[in-house]
Amino acid sequence: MDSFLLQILNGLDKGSAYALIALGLTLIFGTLGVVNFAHGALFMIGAFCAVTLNKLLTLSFETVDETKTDFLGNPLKVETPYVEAWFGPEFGGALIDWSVPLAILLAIPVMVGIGFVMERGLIKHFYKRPHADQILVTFGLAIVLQEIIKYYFGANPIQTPEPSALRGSIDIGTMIGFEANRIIYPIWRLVYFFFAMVIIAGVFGFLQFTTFGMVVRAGMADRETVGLLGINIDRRFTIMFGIAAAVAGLAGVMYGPLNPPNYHMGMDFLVLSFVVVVVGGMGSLPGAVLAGFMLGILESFASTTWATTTIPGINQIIIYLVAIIVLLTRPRGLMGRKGVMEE
Amino acid sequence: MGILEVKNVNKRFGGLQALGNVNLSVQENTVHAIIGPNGAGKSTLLNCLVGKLIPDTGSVMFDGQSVLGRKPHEINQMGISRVFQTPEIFGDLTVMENVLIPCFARRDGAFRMHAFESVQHEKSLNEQAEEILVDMNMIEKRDMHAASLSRGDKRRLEMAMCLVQQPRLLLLDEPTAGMARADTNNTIELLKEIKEKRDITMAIIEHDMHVVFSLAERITVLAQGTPLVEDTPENIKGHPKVQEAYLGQAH
Amino acid sequence: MLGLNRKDTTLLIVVFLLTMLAPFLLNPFPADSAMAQFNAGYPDLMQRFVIFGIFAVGFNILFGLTGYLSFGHAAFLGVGSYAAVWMFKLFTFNVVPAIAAAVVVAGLFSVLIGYVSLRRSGIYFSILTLAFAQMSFALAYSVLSNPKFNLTNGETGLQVYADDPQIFAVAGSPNLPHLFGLSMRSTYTMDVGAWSFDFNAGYYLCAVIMLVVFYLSVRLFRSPFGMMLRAIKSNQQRLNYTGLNSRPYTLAAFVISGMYAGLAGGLLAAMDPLAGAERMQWTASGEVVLMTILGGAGTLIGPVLGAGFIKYFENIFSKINDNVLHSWFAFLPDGMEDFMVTIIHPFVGKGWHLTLGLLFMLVVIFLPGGLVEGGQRIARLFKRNTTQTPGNDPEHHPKPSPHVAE
Amino acid sequence: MSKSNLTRRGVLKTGAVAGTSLAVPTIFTAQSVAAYTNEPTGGTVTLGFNVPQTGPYADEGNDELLAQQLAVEHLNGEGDGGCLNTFTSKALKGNGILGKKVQFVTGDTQTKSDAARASAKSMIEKDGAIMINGGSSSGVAVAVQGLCQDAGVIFMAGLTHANDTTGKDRKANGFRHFFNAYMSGAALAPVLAKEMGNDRRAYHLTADYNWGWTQEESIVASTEALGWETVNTVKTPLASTDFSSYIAPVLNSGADVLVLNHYGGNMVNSLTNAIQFGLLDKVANGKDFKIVVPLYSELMAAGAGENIKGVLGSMNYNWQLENEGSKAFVKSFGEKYGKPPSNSAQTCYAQVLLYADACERAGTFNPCGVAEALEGFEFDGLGNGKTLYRAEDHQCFKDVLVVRGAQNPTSAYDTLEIVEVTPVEQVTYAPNHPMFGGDEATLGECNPGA
Repeated sequence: MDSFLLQILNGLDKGSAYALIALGLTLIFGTLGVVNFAHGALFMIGAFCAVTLNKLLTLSFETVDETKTDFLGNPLKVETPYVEAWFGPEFGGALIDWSVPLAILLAIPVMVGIGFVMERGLIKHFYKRPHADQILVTFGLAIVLQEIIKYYFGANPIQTPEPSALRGSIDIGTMIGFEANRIIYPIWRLVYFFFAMVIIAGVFGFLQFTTFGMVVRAGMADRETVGLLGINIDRRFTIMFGIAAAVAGLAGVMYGPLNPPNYHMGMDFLVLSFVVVVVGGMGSLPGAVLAGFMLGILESFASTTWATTTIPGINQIIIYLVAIIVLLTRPRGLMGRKGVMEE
Repeated sequence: MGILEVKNVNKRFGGLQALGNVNLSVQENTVHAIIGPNGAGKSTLLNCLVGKLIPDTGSVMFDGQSVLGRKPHEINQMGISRVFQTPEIFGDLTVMENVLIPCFARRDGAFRMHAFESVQHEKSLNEQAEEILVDMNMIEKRDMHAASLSRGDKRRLEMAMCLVQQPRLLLLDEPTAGMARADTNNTIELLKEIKEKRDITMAIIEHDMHVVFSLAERITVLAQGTPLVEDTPENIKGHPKVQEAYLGQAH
Repeated sequence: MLGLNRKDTTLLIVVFLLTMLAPFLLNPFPADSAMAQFNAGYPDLMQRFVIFGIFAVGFNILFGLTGYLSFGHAAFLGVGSYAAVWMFKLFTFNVVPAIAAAVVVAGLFSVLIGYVSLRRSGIYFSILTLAFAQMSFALAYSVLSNPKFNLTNGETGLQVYADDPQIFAVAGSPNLPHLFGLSMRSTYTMDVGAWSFDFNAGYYLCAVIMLVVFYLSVRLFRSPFGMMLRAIKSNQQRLNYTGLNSRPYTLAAFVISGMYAGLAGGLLAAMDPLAGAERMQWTASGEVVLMTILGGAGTLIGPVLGAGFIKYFENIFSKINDNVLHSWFAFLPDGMEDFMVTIIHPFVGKGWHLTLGLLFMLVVIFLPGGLVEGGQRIARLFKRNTTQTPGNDPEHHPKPSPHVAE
Repeated sequence: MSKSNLTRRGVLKTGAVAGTSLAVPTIFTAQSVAAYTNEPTGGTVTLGFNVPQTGPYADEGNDELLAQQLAVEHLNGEGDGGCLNTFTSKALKGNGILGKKVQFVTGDTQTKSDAARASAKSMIEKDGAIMINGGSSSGVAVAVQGLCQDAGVIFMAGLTHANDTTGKDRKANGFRHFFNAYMSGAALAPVLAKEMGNDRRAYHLTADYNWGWTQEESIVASTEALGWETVNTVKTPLASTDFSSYIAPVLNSGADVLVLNHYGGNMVNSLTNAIQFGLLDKVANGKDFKIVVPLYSELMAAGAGENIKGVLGSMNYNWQLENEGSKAFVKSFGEKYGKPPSNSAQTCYAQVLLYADACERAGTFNPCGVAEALEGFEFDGLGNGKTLYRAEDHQCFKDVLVVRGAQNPTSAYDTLEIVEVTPVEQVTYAPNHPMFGGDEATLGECNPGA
């Protein structure tokens, strides 16, 4: 029972990342009809926003400490971050400590900006081109983006710790009547889950309750009609692209403390998030969220010892197996509208 | 006994009765028009005939054989060709290739693995294809991209593709929809010409009365998924029920 | 000639000359010059050019003609390689049974995957093939290499060990892949002045096979079957209403291209008897998509060009390190030299991925028809005023000339 | 090979017609003219450095490349000479190898067997490399070693830790300076017993491929010999990026030690996840919970950051070693590149010098001569202390370091501290050890390629 609950938690947590990436992906597909292979790269860039902010805050000046020596036997150069010198070690230290959540503030404008530039500068010219061309050009872009990141940050993963107040784990089990040490879960993973829920709720609320969202939803359903009403749907779609990029970026920012960011993390998630989108139904926002959580949970259960001893290797192939089964039995996905890219 | 016999066909989409108890009999070598206002179920009926939809109940017999449950390509192989509302052609292929494909389909059936033969060495098929292009006045456009043709030429090409198969029944889905008057008249002339040259059965779905009365020998009027009357054009013209169906709401 | 029209015959002759003279053409620079870095005429790379050319030509039969974008073709290449190495292990180092087995096994495997995947089209088809290929990769990399049932030897790759049975091995034949005794690795180096040219048995075997399968693909493009496949890409609905069943056509195309991939995989193993699971990864499938589109999907020669282009990049640009850069710009003043090296450094050597990514984007944006379109545009520039261009792609849309006896 | 001669005559004729001279065919052919593959004829000799330059191990590859460049400088008598001054063999004079100036070419393995073989072949066939050095995974090492055996050049493996490289896949033309999974287990076991006791219960997470399995096998064997119990061994897919679902059940399993048989990005993530779940703060079976990472590297430590504090593991070399060779190397490397060398850098550096030295002592570049000179060679002064290249399997035997994540590092470079230097006797095993292919494993014949 307790291990069951633990894997549900793990699934929700994995699912949060899948759902956020897939949400943006399906939003772009639903509004613009574009298959964006660079979406994983946007997630990665988000994570590197956190890395960059951390690097900026820890920019340091050097003072020589004569009492100690470095590895070559020379006097050790001690580095003091400017922020600590300017704002005092206490506030400066706190700024550095909280750099990941603070990076959200940096990531939103950066990601929206990247989204705008991408849409206006590149994607726009591909609306009428075949899906294969869209895939290829965005795939090329993904390679370029990740190589740029690699050039500046290296190939090695970069530790981006969560604020120390949110480090460690809490014993959820004792709260709901289990023995101690049965259900222990990291605080930041819970934070990530709630953060994801807030973002998802925000996107849905935005689309549901604002006029802007209504126009976009109408545009997703029938672009031409909305265009005929004299509404500049293109500009709104550009903004939607920015929002989708921001969602992927925010998913990345907060993901850093879970697993240290590296330049290829976007590619690692790319195939998976496409599976999520397809299983949920191309262009269906609730479908993407549902499928994200569902696949996260399935993946978690497939990795239990029980599952791997029953079917060896199931943890390696579960995602693809689900994708194949869903596509063959219900091609429009779990919640896709009938007729959208069906057959 | 007609070449096409539709008996008691019903089709529902959710709560909507698209077709209710449709009966229809198309006689060989006639032009039979099916008319009705928008939403009368004309296209649904047509889709049931070509295998795109399967009726909930009823039977559709073509030349004594049921077409129900057969795939579109099987129904075509039985001798039914279809012309679409907007011409469906192979845009990336040349005009000649567009016409050659039905020639191959007619000779070789639904599938043949002729991967290492040459199209050009099929002398008799090439002749057939050229013949139909000459017939349709398109021979000088044989090497053009089909996509670059004018709309009228696309229509003629689609017609040619259907005719070269020598179908026993040609289904036309609003062949003049969206056309200017002059184009419409050209199409009517084209169809008349075809009718005169070949012994062919045609079923036309149309809501343009002008077209219908210029061509049809028999007319079935559909309204809200059910046939109202079936008669000759002369009788239909003055029929009160037809007037009502077309102008019903005005009264 | 050979049942082809004049234009195709010319193309075939050009390809024949290019492949046969490749050792000269790819080594244009003297062996000791600074430009020798750009020479590509050594056996391994020449083999790769033609093998991946075969792979891309096969992929083009599916993607270029029917428009079905498979993201799992590398699986067939990998299966072909495994089949070939198993033939080496069990029977003999002779490459003939190995290549045959590679084609057959890949063909069977593609029947299986194609039959299921082709129930869907569009992006769903792509995702299905991707899922199958990723499953194959995961199974090959770890699940099927466990000590109890070691079919693939996992990470290390399947290879031939001294204690393998090789029951039909002929005494005295080379202990490496060979064609009735002629080792795939025997190479003759001809030095002409400062130049040096390699003639490798393996390369010529691959080249001959490529010419054969290229010829077959030309025939296929010009056949009624090829016409039907193009019709599927153009308008599947019309094809169905014309009495043709598109499913067996697409399946046949899928299996043929799977067999081409298997052949490529078998040849890879024949040139180098090792089969690794990475060959099946989705990025490897992506690579053949890139090759085909880069060269020009749906054209005859495009995929071969694309394959050559990408392999050239992977093998030549990745080797340009700072040392080499410095030696190139040594003639400049020191400051200038360092400046030039700094500018170029991010794009070569370990940065070759960046250049490749940029090139893809440029080609897709500006040359949707790939390199072939680029070539045509250049050609058009030269004869702008002399001939009227009909504005269509002559590769893709042959003009039938039935009255001309050939 | 009479057939070859026949064909060669054909080529001769062509050459004669063209009115040109015909040089000897060299690569991969059975020709009597060249004594061995890529015999250097001019005033230079070319070494091939095959390291990952793209992909997740690119930084490690870059480190290896830096070290190899340094080695070439030292061989050519540039720089401060580095370990040439401390090396016990004095055959190297700083005038290149056998009087020929050393040049090098580089290739990108992409950490893929296929790509690694392609780049190695390119260096051998095109650039005339006489040996191949480097690499960053066991799959690549075994694949390239096989290629070099067939091609007739010497292969010095880079970072490869799986037993198979000098076990069942050992080759006459291949040598390994790095240690292996068995040695990790043998070196770690006594330290583990000392620090954690003899009645621990271990839970293994293992990367689901060849190297992971061999490491798990080695560690399980050596810890069980101590009296430890293995609670569970769980295989994790290589492509995993998040290990939470594998870490979560650990605490409830009754285990009190977690062994992470992961490398690179896998290890960084699984360790990060384990710390997040607070495993190190927990008490299980009345003992403090512990984590062991049998194979450490500096880059992994950097990636895992603070999470490695107190976590035990083993290494091939660490720059903090206090012997003369190590000091000379760290000084040379540090002054040139501004950072201390990693253990893969030291491995590749030492291998280049060793290869060069063997050529000098053998008096030839012929791989068979070089191999003979390396077999059974004992030396000191390259950083690892006293070292033996065993003739039977071409594995090198030297002390193994047990290290621990430092509690209070003073800089980015001393995040790992040396706990113990396990003497070589303790990690030595028989060449026909069952984990190394048993009696069936053979080096085969040395292949000079000509």
